[in-house]
Amino acid sequence: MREVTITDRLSSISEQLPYLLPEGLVAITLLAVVLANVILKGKDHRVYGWITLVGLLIAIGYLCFFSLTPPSSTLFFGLIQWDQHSQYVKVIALLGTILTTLWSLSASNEKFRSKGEYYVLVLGLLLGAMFLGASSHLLMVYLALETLSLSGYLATHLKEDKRSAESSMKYLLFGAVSSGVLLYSLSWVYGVTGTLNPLSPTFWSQLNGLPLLAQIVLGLGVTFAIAFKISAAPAHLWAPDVYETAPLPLVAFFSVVPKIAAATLLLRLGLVVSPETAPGLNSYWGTLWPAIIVATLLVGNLAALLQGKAMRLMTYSSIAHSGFLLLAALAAPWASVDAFRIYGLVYLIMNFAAFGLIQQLHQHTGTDRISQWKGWGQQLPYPAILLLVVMIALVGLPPTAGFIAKLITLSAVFDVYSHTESVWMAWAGGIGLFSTVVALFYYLKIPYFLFFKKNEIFATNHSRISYREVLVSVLTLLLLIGFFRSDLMLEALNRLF
Amino acid sequence: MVPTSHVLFLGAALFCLGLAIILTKKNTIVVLMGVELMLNAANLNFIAFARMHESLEGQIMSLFVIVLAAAEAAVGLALVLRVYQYFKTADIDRINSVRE
Amino acid sequence: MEDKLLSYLIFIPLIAAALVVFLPSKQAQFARWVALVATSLNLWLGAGLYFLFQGAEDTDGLALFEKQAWFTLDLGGLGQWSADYFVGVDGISITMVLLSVLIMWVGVIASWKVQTKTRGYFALYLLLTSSVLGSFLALDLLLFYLFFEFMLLPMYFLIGIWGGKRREYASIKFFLYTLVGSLFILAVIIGLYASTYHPEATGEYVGVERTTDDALSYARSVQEDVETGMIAQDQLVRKLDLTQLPDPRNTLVDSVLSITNHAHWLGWSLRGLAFLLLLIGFGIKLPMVPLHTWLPDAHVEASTPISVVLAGVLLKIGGYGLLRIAYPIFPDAAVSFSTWVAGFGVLSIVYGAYTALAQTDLKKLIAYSSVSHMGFVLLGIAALNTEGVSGAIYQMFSHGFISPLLFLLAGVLYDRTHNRNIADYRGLGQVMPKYTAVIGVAFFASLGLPGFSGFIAELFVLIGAFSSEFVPTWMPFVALLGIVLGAGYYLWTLQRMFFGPLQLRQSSWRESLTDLTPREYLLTLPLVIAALLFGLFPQWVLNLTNGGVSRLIEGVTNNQALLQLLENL
Amino acid sequence: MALSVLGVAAVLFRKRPGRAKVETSPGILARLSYQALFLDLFYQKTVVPFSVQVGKATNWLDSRAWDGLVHLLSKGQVVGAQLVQFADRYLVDGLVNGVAKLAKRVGHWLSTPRSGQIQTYLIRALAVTVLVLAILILW
Repeated sequence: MREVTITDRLSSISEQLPYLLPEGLVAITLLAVVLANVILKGKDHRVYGWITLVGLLIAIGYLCFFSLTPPSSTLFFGLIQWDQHSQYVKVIALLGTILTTLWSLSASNEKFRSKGEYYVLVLGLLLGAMFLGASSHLLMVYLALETLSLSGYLATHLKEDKRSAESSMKYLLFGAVSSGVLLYSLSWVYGVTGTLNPLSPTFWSQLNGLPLLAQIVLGLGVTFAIAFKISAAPAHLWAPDVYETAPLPLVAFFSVVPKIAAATLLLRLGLVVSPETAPGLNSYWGTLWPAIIVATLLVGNLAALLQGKAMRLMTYSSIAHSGFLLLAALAAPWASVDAFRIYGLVYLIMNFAAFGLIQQLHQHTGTDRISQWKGWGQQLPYPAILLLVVMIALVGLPPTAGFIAKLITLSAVFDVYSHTESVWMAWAGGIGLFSTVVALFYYLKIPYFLFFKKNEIFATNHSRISYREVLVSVLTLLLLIGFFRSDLMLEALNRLF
Repeated sequence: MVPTSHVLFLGAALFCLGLAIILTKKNTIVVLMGVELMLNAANLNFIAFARMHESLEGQIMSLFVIVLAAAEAAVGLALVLRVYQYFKTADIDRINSVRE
Repeated sequence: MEDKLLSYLIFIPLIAAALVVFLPSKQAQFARWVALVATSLNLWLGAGLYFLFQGAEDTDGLALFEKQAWFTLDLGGLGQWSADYFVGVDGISITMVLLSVLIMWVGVIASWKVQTKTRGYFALYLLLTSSVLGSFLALDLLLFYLFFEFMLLPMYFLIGIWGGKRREYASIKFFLYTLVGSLFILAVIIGLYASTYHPEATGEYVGVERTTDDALSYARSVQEDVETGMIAQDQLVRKLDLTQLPDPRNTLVDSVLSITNHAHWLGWSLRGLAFLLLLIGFGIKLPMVPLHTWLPDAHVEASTPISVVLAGVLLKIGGYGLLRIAYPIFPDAAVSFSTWVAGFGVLSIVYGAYTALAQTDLKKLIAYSSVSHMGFVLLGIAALNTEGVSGAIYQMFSHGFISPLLFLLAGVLYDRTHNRNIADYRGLGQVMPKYTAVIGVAFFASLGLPGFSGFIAELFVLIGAFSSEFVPTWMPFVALLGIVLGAGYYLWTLQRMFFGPLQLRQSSWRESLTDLTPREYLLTLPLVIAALLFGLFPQWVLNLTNGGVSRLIEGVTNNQALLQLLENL
Repeated sequence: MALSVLGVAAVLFRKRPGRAKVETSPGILARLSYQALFLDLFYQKTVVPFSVQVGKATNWLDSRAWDGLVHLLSKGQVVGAQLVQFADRYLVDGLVNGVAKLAKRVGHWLSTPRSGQIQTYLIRALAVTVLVLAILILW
């Protein structure tokens, strides 16, 4: 075997760099924002947002239309994988960031939106998510997770007030413990297998040699880390605090992009774990993950039942949706990757639409306590009806894309169950199905107060259709189109990758 | 030469110590130190295993961990400072304004 | 015109709903005119459908149908998922469609006086009309489910905004209950997607050559290819065509819902379980005791026209779904569960009647009498013979006239005094003789007096139940008790409220208690006449349904035999 | 069952205030009896008293024993109906409402861990993980 010299490595790196152009573009945008910040001496300025938007649009345009296909699917000595899943995460993450940016740019008097740091952190989060979805090496997983987390901790404090400082510090501590546990268990994985690359053949054969118990314990770090990022039970406890104090556009971002990236990581692991490779780890897929999903669905849905504030309700409901996302990711390797993809895309659309509309109502009514929204449906019929459609989508009822997403996900779960006959999987699917009833109950609370209750005193100044209203209208329309022409949605997804 | 197992024991001890500190100590800065202990326990393990396997991967990993641990500590300390400005205390139990 | 007639039925109300929404707020009072025009058009189309139907019955039993590709999803491991916009009428659905167009028209007139949020009301009402017709016409299970679910939302708002005092509780209860039911149905839909395929679509997708024009033999050849493994699993096109699903050959061997799958869950075979889920799902809608408690609340709180629509049309979707979906697709389970279905039917009859006897609220009494009457539908379906099933359809049809009539009449009284308490009135016959006459006739029609349509229906159901091998003989006897009790609560109510000297709880009501107005005559008399006509000339309805019913029973028996054969192989 | 029919009918009839008057029109029978006066007298002396006695007896039987039984039965039906209605409201519907209440209770219990104390969060999360792990191993 010929000795691999450093020049060989460098040249192969430089050959493979073009395949990372989307990430590169995002990084360049990040630097551009930093530079602009320096030039403008840190003044508050809209231009940071526009730079970000332009950079992101170029990146997504490149990704969708010109993206190069590399000769092999793994790049940089197995650190990064280039395949349909990584492409998917990149597109979703970019879409989410674009929506966040558009939302932040829209007229608002909140200060942080015109700050350079804000966009730098958003772009940092985006980079972390893009790499997390593409990483096939555990080192890369760690790096991407940390990029995501560090940006996240700082972004939580962007409002610069007492409460956000506190919750971002707690977020950091929770995250630090999760990454500590992850690293420690990774170190043992490395010790046992001699490599951190799950794609290398020795990795699984070595793991397979271990007793079952040891296999299970070794998987724990990764499991906890994914659960933390996706805010699945029992590692969901940080989420309500952070969501409550972080800036709103970022909450929408938090509740979608890192989750989909982390779920993709689970999907990726599911693709390489099979009963033959590691029976002990396989019990993760047959038992532990379904159990986590059951717990997440129950916690998210039942806790959302009691929330009186719209944002808080969305927090818990997004925990419930994490359960669904995990379900789709878990079933994907066996049944259909499309289920996961459709669910992710639809979830992105409906979540952003919901957060946007809730903020709209918040601004008009001056409160996000749902019971204070009495009778506003009469006053603001347009956003209220849009919100109704979005809520129906979040419950997963026709005629919205939320129904198709739920239907396909549950079918995938059903398919897995019928092949593996894992009882936990059946429970996860069944609870997923019937959590819809609970979900309906709390989601309908909002239209219930908007339309059913009456309120006499109104102070409205709603005259022209705002920019954000157009945005959420488009998103809502997409939800409807996604139902009536779900084939177009799938085709669009498939054409990209 | 120190056998690998000794290093691993040290690593395990450090990890447990770090976790214990995080879970019990009240001073936020001490808790952050506990985090560092956990990360360094993993580092020790990586280095020991790298020597055992005679591969570089573990060492690279530990280098990255050191870098990121530093970044995390920087962010953490900055946030603690901020929190201190607002709350005038570093006692983790008294920093408690976001709750149900 | 003819080939698009069914689509017109669905889309005219939909377009009208859109029109209503975009009416300028100053012209809001035109909303009711738009609704009236739309439902009148539908009524006219329904009449056209009636005449067209008599002439034409296709070989599939579909007098009219329309089919258009909706979507196909290539889902990798899950195969091709497809759904059509497939609507059609046959003997099972024709009566329901005719009933719907009539009742929805009546409903518009009954809601003429709605003053608050008129545009919203009529838009939702028209959406409801569209989805009701859609669910009776859909022949693709996914399309059916779309309409079935979509019914909930307008209904939720119609009860919740324009209802009575406890409207919020009632509307949420209605929504949650029915949603639970539809989730059960959804579970079966998922199971069916996983276990069945559509032979014709599969053949076209894979490219099996058509040797004949005969669709059936083409389907057979594709089925053979699938059985021999010529067509791989991931090339199958899965489409829930309700005309194809009953064929046991379209179920994949050893799939979850195949007859040869002997997996059990809590002692039930998976097919049995699927049937049970459908029974619960449609049973909630029907409603079947003990899944009925949403109904009295919804009826009491809903405004009169909404009660009319709910009792007149919406409940029928439960019975219709059993006949259209549960029985044909799972004939084996249907046969083995039939005794239970009949038992629940009888339970509903007696339980509903008993509870009605104890009611103090006139509307609640009528609501519980609906529970009792819909029990006959279950009993008739469970009998699984021509008499029983015809009787069940007849009962749905007849109840579709009579219960709206009763709700309208209860509404008349409520309009006058805003009180429906039976005990608060006495001797109403003195001040409202015409009203008393009409409500007396309505009560007699509802209790199944010979000469009214209810009698024919109940007679058929009972004959069917007595002669059925699936229904123990004691059950129709107990059902007779239900009829007797029905006579009891109606006559008792008549005697308590309308006869004797006039006594009112508040003397101020005396002035407001005026007799029927022309508009109220217009609403009630056609229904009275319909109840009478269909009681005297049952052949008008039976001629429409006979073909469909006998085909249904034939299909169920044949497929059940075939399934038995497959199981024993 | 037939008894209950009678019962219901009887209750209704008894409570109905304006009883229908039975009118006997003077027809052929009347005229015949007018002509056969002696027969009438005969009957009056012999059959009638006996018949009246029997009639009284059956009347007593009818109004007290049979009707009483029938009334009892029909009242029983009404009482039964009240009982069924009670069951309907509190058992069948109560079950449904109970499930809703239970869900809320559980939801409350699940969202109270938000004490705001990060160490409690961590301990909970880790404890649940260890617990699940233990269950998984012992499974």
